[in-house]
Amino acid sequence: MQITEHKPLIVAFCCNWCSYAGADLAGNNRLNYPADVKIIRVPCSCRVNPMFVLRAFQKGADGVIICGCHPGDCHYTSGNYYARRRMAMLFSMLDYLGIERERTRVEWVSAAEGAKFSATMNDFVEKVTKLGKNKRLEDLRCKK
Amino acid sequence: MQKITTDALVQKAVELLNNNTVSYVLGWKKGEFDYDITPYVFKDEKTLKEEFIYSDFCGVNLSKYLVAKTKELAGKILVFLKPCDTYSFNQLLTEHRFNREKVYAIGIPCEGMLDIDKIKLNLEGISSIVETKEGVKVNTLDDKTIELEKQAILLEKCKNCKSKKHYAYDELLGEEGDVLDNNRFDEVAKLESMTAEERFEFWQSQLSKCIRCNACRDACPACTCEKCVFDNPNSGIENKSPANSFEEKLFHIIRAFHVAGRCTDCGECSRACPQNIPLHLLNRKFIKDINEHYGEFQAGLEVGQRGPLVSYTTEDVEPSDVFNKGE
Amino acid sequence: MKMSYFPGCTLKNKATDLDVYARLSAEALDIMLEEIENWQCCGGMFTSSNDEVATKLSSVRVLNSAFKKGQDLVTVCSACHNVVKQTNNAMQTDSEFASKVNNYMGEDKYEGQTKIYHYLEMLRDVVGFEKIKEKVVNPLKGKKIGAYYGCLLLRPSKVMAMDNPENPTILEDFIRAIGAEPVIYAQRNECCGGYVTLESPNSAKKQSNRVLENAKANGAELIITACPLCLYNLKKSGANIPVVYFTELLAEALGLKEQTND
Amino acid sequence: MTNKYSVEEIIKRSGANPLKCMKCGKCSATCPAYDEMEYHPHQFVSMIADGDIEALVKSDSIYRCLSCFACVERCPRGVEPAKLIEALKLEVIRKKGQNYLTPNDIPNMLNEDLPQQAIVSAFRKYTK
Amino acid sequence: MQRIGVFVCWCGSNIAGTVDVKAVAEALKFEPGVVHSTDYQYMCSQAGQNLIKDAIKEHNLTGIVVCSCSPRMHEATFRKTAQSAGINPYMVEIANIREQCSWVHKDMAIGTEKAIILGKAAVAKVNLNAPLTPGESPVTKRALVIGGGIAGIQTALDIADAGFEVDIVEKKPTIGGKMAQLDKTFPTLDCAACILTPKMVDVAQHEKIRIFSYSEVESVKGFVGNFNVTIKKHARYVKEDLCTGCGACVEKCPQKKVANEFNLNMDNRHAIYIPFAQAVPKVATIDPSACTMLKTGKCGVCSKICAAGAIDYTQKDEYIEEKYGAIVVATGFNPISLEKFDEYAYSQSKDVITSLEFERLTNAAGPTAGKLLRPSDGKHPHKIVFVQCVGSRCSAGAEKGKEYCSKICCMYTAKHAMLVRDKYPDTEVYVFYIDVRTPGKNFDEFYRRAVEEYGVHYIKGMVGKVTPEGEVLKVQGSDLINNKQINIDADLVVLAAAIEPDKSARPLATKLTASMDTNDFFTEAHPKLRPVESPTAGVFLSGACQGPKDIPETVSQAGAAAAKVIGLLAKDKLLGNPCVARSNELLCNGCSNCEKVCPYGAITYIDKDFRMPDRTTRTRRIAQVNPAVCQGCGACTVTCPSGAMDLNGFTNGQIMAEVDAICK
Repeated sequence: MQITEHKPLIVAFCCNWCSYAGADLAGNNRLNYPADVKIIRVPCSCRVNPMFVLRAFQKGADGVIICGCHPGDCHYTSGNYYARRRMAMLFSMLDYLGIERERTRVEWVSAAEGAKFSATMNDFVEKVTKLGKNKRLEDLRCKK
Repeated sequence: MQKITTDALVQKAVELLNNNTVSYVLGWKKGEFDYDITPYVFKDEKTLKEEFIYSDFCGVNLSKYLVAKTKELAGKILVFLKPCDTYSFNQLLTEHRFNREKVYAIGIPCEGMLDIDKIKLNLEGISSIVETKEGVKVNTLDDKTIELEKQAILLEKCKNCKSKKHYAYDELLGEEGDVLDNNRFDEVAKLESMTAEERFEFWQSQLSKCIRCNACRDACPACTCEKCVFDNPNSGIENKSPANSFEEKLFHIIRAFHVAGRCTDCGECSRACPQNIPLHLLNRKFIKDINEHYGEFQAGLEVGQRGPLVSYTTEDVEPSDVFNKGE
Repeated sequence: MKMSYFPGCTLKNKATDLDVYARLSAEALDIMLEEIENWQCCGGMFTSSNDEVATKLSSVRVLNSAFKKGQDLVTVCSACHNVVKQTNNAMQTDSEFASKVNNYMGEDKYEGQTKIYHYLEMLRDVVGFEKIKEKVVNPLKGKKIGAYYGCLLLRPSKVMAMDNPENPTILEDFIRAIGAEPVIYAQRNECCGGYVTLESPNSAKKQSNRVLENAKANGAELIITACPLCLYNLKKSGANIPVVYFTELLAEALGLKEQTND
Repeated sequence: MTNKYSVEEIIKRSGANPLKCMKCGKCSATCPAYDEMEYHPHQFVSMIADGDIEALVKSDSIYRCLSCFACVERCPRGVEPAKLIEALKLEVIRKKGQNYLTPNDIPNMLNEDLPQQAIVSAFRKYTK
Repeated sequence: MQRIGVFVCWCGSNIAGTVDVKAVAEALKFEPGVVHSTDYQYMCSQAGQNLIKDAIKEHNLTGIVVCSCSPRMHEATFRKTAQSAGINPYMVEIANIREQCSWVHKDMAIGTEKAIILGKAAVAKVNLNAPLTPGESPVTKRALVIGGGIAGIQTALDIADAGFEVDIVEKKPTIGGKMAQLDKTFPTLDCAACILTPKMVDVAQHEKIRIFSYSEVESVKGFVGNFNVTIKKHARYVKEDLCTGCGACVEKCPQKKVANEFNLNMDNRHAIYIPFAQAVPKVATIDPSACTMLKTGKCGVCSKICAAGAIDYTQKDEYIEEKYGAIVVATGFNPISLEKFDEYAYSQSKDVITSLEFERLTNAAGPTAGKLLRPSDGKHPHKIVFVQCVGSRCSAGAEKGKEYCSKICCMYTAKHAMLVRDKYPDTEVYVFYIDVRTPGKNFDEFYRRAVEEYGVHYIKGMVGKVTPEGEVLKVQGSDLINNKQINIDADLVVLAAAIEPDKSARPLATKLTASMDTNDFFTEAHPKLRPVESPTAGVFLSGACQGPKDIPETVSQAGAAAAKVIGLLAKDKLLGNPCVARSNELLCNGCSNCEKVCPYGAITYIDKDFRMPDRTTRTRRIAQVNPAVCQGCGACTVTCPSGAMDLNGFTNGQIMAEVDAICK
């Protein structure tokens, strides 16, 4: 079979205080991960509206990952707890609608966990790549 | 249980109007046919006596109308609440959507409401419908009479009634009922047990029927936003018609998410849907997840409840484990 | 008011006093105790292991009988009370256990709905000690009585939920209600030696002695209990102090004891 | 021989969690049967937590517990030692397939005043 | 339409090594709004910054995108650059093409492609940026300290010494708190009164400090820098300004049988009383529940005796309103109720006491004048058993006691044991312990002295039962080291009861919108980095209200809280973070869900009149965000169903524009 591997598009929402800093640390330590991952900086994981996640899928993202401070370490004390409930509910709903559950993920990455950030992204990209193109959620009009 | 009659309600309403307890009566009004009943604000005794009705077709949840009517009308409004409506009533109060002082609520019993669409499947041309003990007797235009059993023609939302108990009222007519055991999560569990492909097929086929008429939203007592995000050009997700399969899903996912933790499972969405999409299965999925992961929660049990999505515990389940638990 | 009543095996022979006075007094306090039909022995001891099912069935049947009659269940023997209440709690909280039990129950499924009162709880919560005070015709004035709780009435407190397990008052309040003076002593909620008396009577004797010496040191002249085994052990201890069932004193205070002696 | 008794089974059956123990010794401090035992309540908890129960199953200590629940009531950590002891005892009785007490033993123990309850309870605790 | 300038940094070869910076600059030229796009070796250098400033002027730029290192590195730098060139600093966005691109990708083509996409996302965001101005609010240069124990005293003194006015609110008639009740202090054994009372006098005499004793905080409104607090001064029926504290009234008061709470009810006081000799303020107080005059209108002895004419039976509770810039909570602790631990027979015997009661029994100013005597019969005890961890370290499942370690008990018990052995060498002392926890300077040495020099018997194990019998307390316990159950006939049993936050703390937390943990300890803004601040801006924590603490720790935290307060009050104005939430009142439903998730209490509701299209007026409940309090997490924005809540700097529109740009 002559199918070139699909290059996935991954949107990563990272909270400013922990995970974004963790991503920076991964950079400082030159811990590679695929360029398919594009990071959007948000103040806190609780800023991520389900709308943003769905919007990303609509526009052609193949996977969406939300990264925040570890529970208990939120810069705003409780933001990631709300995010945890919201995303648990949203992702469970997407799963219920038959969207592949490997396309969504929540991961807690601290500012010191550059290695975890890189490993998480490598793993996530690999899993999403295996799933291939996200056909179940995207808006066909958005594609070129 | 003694069935409450239209006359009893009219008598009560007239009494409260005449002694100036209330100035308006929010109730159900007769339509052209026995089954097309509309919510209506009665202002006088005459209209009440002529047009007020309480029958097996009064499925409409009146709570939501209080949001607009208490603001529009100056006086106190009498509203009749079936058990399931009282949950919505409380939830709206929790969210400060209307002024309790302006409402006089009367709890009334409900034996389950009927779905005219289900009746129509059995025959053509209804001339009249008569309630019987076991269900209804339908007389058709060609002078036939068909008897239908109640269970078969109940509204979807009434088939799995969660409660005959009223959680809010100033006055109760008839006997108080109990919270019922029910199987309302069975269908959700059935879907959960399917493969992802099967679930996708199911929802794709259901949601593709959506014509974006907004009936679900307009009937929903939790959807009382001053301006809905789907009507707001600045929201970034405004749209008026389901141009493609994504937007069908987007609309229903966002709507379900917006009411998650606030939905009382009154079932108005599915009742209102002209396409018969089982929308309540989306809301119930959230309710089931919430019950399983964050502890039993029923929205609208009391005023001032803190909803599950505006609460947390430090020990909450991780999103990845929500999937695992479902297995 | 009617309530279901489970006397238990010992009350049917060695501890008839406990039973007879309980029934008589209840009647005088306007409570109709209706004995459960065809009851079986509770087993005397609750097995805390959650995979022990068969030994708990008799309790579930008793509970279910009361449930079907729509009545609350009253027990008077501390041991029965402990077993039945703990079994009921297991039915409510351990769904795996409950489903195993219900496999034996045929059509009669039971889910822990019955409310169980120890006779003392019935006196306190249903009748009310105030009412007892009013009904007392023969107050036991000046009698210094030590209440002996033992372990079964109070523990585990999470399940028994009758009183503060370390500083209970229900028996003391009862003693006051019948006009006597309670003597509070620390050993009142320590074990009498229990069933170990069968195998090593000396060890049981040691436990009971410690309890009674403490009661005596604090001025008790008489000990009351709700448990036949406690009564046995305390009496065998050799300490020189009378021990009786609390129901006997209740009947005496209510002026009913003479009737039975006739 | 080594896998004869299952510690996991014992813990599961008891519904208790020995890992909650902070080794304060309150159970042994409160135990009325302490002096009758070769191994004491805190040792039961600790040895079950460590999976090291060989000595316990051979000891008569398992039959000395009065089930008075004082240890359960007073344990600050909610460990419930009496439930562990009972679960262990059951394991031994079941696995050995023999009862600690048999009906033949009873007549020698009887006396005039002994309530039924004592016999029944002892049977419940000592037999399968 | 924005006029955007794009500046792509090489960062030497750090970026340029893996990203074709020229190609990036070229590609971004054609993005909507971009009017200028260029690259430079080191954009953060003086020369690079000048390049940006010049471009701003030359091209009339309204927005800036810098493609460079992480914003956590140089966002502040470039914002300043923009500001100095005359555009709003919040019109700058950074595309992180170093840490999150060139440093983690190796292939030039892939790196360049991603850098372009990140640049596009930044451009898309800037297109929607709006100038933001941090809100300013004035600062009331006065602090309120709630609680007058050692924590509150130290905080107040430190703030006042820095030149700011401080008010202390203390609910008891005197300041001093728990420390005033203690005898000696560990690990140095100096007397508590000797080191505390001079501080109390300092407080009384400090011109910047006012004491509201016998008072409580009634309500708190406002926010950081601008709190409005109502203080309720309970009627003490004595005019504070006239009373000289001579004590003549106390002596003559005929009602002498009132339980003396200062001595933990181990002796009696009069209906009019001064809690102790060194009380501050040294003013008498009438206990209305005991005073015959107040209850029946007959007596009036104190009024007759008082030469100063200070007695006023008609006094009423008084409410004082005051403004503050900062509030310090120092509400302290209490021993727990031992009701659920009666296996120790606390309620059954007078000779089973708590450690705090023991402090009073050994205190020279206590009910026994410092002689260690049994409360029951006044006899000298010869055998004393101390029990540690009574109600501390309990499992949540045990449903009694506290889960935490009370921290101070090991040390004060060692102190008590040592003091007894020192004064009464004929007394045997036993300490039942689970662990002896002595982390602290000179702490373990102190404990070892108790064992090695004073011969205190430390027994590893617990007490299971205390049985009062005759004159003795039969103590049954375990000795785990010797594997024995032991029985001691003791004369006195001392229980180290767990400590818990004062009961007044929870209602106070509600008034302050400060958060608490499940144990009712106040939570810190950050457990490691902001330990003396509450999450509510302007509210600070001092002492045991935040967690169990000994005196040295309390004093250091009190000083730290004071330093934070001084830092705040030193400012004339508070500049807020402009990236805060805002509510669109036309969309707001008033549903209160945002208020519920706000960790800072920044959201309040008002009823506002709206003119309707049909010319009627409608009153609606709407949310308002206090920008001085909001920290900008965005929790409210997602909980809002109507989209009325949005976050400056991270608006729904901006984030979705970034999503769109990335997914294009």
